[in-house]
Amino acid sequence: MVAKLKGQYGSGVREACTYLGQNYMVVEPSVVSELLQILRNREQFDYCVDITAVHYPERETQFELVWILYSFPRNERIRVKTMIADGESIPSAVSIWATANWLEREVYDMFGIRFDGHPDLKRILLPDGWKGHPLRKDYGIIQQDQEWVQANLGIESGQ
Amino acid sequence: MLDYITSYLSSDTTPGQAGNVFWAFVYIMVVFGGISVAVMAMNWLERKALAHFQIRLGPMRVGPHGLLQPIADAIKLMTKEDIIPAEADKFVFWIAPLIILCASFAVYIVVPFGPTHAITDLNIGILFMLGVSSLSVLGVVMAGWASNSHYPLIGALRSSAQMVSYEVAMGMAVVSAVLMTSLHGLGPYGVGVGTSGTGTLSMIGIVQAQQEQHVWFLFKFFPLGFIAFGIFAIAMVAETNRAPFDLPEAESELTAGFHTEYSGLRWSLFMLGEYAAMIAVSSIAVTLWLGGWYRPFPNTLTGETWDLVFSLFPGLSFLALAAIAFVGVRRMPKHPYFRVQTIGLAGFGAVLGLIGLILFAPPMRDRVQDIFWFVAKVAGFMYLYIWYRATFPRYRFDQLMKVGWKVLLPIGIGVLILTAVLGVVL
Amino acid sequence: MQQVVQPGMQPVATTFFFYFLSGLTLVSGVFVITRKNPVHSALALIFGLLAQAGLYLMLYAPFVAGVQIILYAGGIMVLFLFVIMLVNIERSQKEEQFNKQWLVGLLAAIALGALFVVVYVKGKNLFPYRIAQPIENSNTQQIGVMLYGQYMFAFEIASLLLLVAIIGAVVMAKKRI
Amino acid sequence: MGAGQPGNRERPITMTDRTMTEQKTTEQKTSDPTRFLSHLELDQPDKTFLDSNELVINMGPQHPATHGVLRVILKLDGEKVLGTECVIGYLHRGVEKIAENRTYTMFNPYVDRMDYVAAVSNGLGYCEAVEKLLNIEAPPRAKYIRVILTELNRMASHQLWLGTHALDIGAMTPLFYTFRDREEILKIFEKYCGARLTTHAFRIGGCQYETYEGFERDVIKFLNFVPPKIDEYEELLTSNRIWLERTKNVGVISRADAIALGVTGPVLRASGVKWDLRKAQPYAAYSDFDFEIPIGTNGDTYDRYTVRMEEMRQSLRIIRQAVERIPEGPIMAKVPKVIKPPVGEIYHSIEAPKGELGYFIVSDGSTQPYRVRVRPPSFVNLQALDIMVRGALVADVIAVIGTLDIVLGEVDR
Repeated sequence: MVAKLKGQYGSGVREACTYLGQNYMVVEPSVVSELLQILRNREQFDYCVDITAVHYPERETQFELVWILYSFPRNERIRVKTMIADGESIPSAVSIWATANWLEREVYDMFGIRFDGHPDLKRILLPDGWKGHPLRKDYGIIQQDQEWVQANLGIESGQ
Repeated sequence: MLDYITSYLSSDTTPGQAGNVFWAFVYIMVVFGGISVAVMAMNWLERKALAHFQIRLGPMRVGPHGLLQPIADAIKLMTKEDIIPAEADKFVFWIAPLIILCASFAVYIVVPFGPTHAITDLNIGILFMLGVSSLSVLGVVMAGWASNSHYPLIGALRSSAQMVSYEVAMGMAVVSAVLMTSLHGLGPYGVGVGTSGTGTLSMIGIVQAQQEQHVWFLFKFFPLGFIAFGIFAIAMVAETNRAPFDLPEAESELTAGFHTEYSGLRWSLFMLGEYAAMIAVSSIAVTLWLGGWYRPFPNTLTGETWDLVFSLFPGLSFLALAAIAFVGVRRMPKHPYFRVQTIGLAGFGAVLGLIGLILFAPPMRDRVQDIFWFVAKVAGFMYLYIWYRATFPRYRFDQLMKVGWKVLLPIGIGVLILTAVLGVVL
Repeated sequence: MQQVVQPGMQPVATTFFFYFLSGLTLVSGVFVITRKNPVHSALALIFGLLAQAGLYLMLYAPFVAGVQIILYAGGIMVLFLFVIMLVNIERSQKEEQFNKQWLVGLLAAIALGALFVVVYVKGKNLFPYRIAQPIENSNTQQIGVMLYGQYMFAFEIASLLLLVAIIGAVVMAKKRI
Repeated sequence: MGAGQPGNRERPITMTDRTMTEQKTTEQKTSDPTRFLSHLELDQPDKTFLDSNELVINMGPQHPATHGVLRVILKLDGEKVLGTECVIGYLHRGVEKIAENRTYTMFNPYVDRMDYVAAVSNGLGYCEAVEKLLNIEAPPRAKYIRVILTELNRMASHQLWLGTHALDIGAMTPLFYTFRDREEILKIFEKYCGARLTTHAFRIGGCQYETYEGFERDVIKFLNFVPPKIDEYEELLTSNRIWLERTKNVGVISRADAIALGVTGPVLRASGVKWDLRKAQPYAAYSDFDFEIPIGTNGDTYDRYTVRMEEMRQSLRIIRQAVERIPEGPIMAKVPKVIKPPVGEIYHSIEAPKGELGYFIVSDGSTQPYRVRVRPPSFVNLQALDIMVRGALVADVIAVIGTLDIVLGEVDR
């Protein structure tokens, strides 16, 4: 399957391999949307398990986005990964899997990655006015939006 | 003056009819005080019975077996801060619980606890009861509106829609019972003789009609009386906003419904009103279908001996309660910590026993018997209320309306028509 | 059925209650038209209706009093409140209580009052001077007998009209049945 | 709101997006500190529903039926729900961030605090994920102990769900019955590991504790004790007319919608998808046992109820088999003193009581995980609330929140 996809997209699919029995492929951000569409429609990956991201501040393309997909008919999982730089955006998968709605919102909330075409991209776990994206590596573990805490909770500090 | 007071004692009517202001006042005090105590007792009983349904103990700390819990609650509620929301309509907010309280207490004016044990006997008795108890809807609507908050408003709207709907079905059932007062029915079911004439709306008159016809209206024109009673029994639960029809105060949906914003004394007035209304509608059911104050089996178990046996029941039941209390004393833990509680329970048992012994005395026996049977029947309904609450999930609003309009009302009208037809034909 | 033996009721403090109830009716009436908040007006109207029911009771017309309570105070006023609560109260509070038509209203009120006075003066003799004796206790039954005996036809016509009105209301409220 | 969700295709979307965007703009405009608490126009008493035909109600975060601090903004027409919006995050503790600053071992207790009513399942998922990353396997005895405890925990979770769900619908009594029986499970946990709720029962590589003396006896006793109790719950509810009316055809979610929304667990199975990770991709020792996957047909609240009831019985079946066949042997695999997985990443998921609970762990070769992503079942299932309650009544919203069986600790993490 991966080979077929690779043939189709050539350089779009950078690598496809298996680690500890789990398949994943790394693809170019430009083909992600199309590839996900094909995985959903042609390869029957009808269940989007999770969308998440990993932050590598030292790399040039800081964020690694991960889609974890599952196929009910094939009983098989696959991970699709792509790298994007800070400030870049990626097409939303909401139109492919409805699940992506909240999952993408969470990624936006935690990493600040914008998804194009998301119907309602706003923070989900953190309050709306919060500054900063806590799962980035440069966000300290005890760091807080002091301004927000003081303004909204009426206390000096959340710690 | 003294003559005025004593003159009533020899009469055989209610103080209201006799026009004796002093005794009317005394009766009002006794009835209202009694109802307040009954509400407190009901509060304790509900918590205890519900707890035992649910494998809990219920109140155990204040007094032996939590007997003083209602008093503690009352003190707590009275001393609690009385909050009126800033945006509320103060006057309406203030008057709403009073309306409910007045409406649910005023109905006791005509409740016949015995042939002469009623404050007065209006000849529109049952109409008065239905009318006045329907006034409590106003209080509910006002409370919900005055709170100026969404949950109470929805609760109030639900409540008023519910009460207005079920009142119709309730009215049908009541009318069929009222019809029975005039229709003797000579067939196999109706026992009476006499001629068909005008019936009565008077509460005492309705009970006396059952006596004259030698049948509880529950069993008259079987199964018509039974069905009418069933409709009433369902509608009255809905009318008092109790489970499974407790949508207006469905805590899982509307927090507390129309009294969400109320606290302290005002809230307790709502509760007082609710329980008083429960007792009131149960009294209507007892009066209309269960022979009011008459003892059970008046037809089969007749004669002096049986009269005597049944007149011993009040005393016996109090003695039984006392016995339960003493068993409780025996089972109390023998730790010094529980000494006060044990003594308290023993004292309570002793008081109950004393009351029981007093009730054995012949003059007491005859006077109290009526009240005892009436209260016992009402207590049965109160137990049903608790039982419902422990058993049933809650209806949804549209289902509630469906039950009211599409099930109870057509059946009610059918029963009414059949009762009339049967009464005329038989 | 044996008639319940009832000794004649003895009215208590009649004068006091008469003035109390009529005063309450009047005051509530004034409140109904002067309160800016329609809920307060409705509340006042309820009190007025209840006081009227009391007056009916004093006239030994308990059935009318009961019907007054159950229908007007209990039924109709609930619907009133329903509607009032759902409309925009804020707006109605901003509206002027007495608008330009007050002159016309005043004139109409004076004319109506004058009419009452004239009728009273001219037809004084029509009003009995003696206080009405308490009629029998069974006057509720009398109403029943009258309604279903003598006035059976009129009663049935009225109920038919009401039925038509109900159907009309349903048809108007529900576009698709 | 999810106007463009494919799952909504079958229903007409009655709510306009305009209103929600309006709210958003007013939010941005005002810098009033209270807007976080109520950014809806609730403080305008004149806006009643004859004028606007819509009523916006805030259900929660302090509400008896939202199972914690969930806040649902309901847009109502009378009592009919036009649309909902969930506001979550009130219990957000940054579990994923904490993980990046703790060692693998240190993070283990934290996972218990996510779905605190099924802490054992959380621990199992995490331990197995790390074990996979380390490429080790727990010994068979440990696996059996894990299965027994996890299934007991599934029972406890379902019992808690049943009690609270019934309470939401207005039946008060089942709550106490289920809590009485759940207590027996918690007693076993307490005897096993000293904790009742946040058990921290498993360690990476196996179990910390050998079963205590009489563990099997206790479990067998429980297995014999509980089936009549389940019958008792069913007696109270299953054929109760009001219960049927409140749950049948309420909160229906079709098979296609359920898959599109990524719903898992009993909610998915009630919609007719016979999928259970214990069967589909067996983990621990589940491949050794014989059990059924109950499924529903209509995907309504009643089906979810029956599915969960049947799952309790199946859990008992698994536990009985596990106790009877539990092998002797060590309970810990050979695990290095300092856990330092090689560079790489792993996704491992288990069938938690609420659905698929997945852990995506990225290792950079150090003692601390580089990134731990938790795929919480409640979070994803909660997304289905909106389409399940469109056009229903307020009372149904309560029923549906109950039937989704969400735990806010897991939704917000």
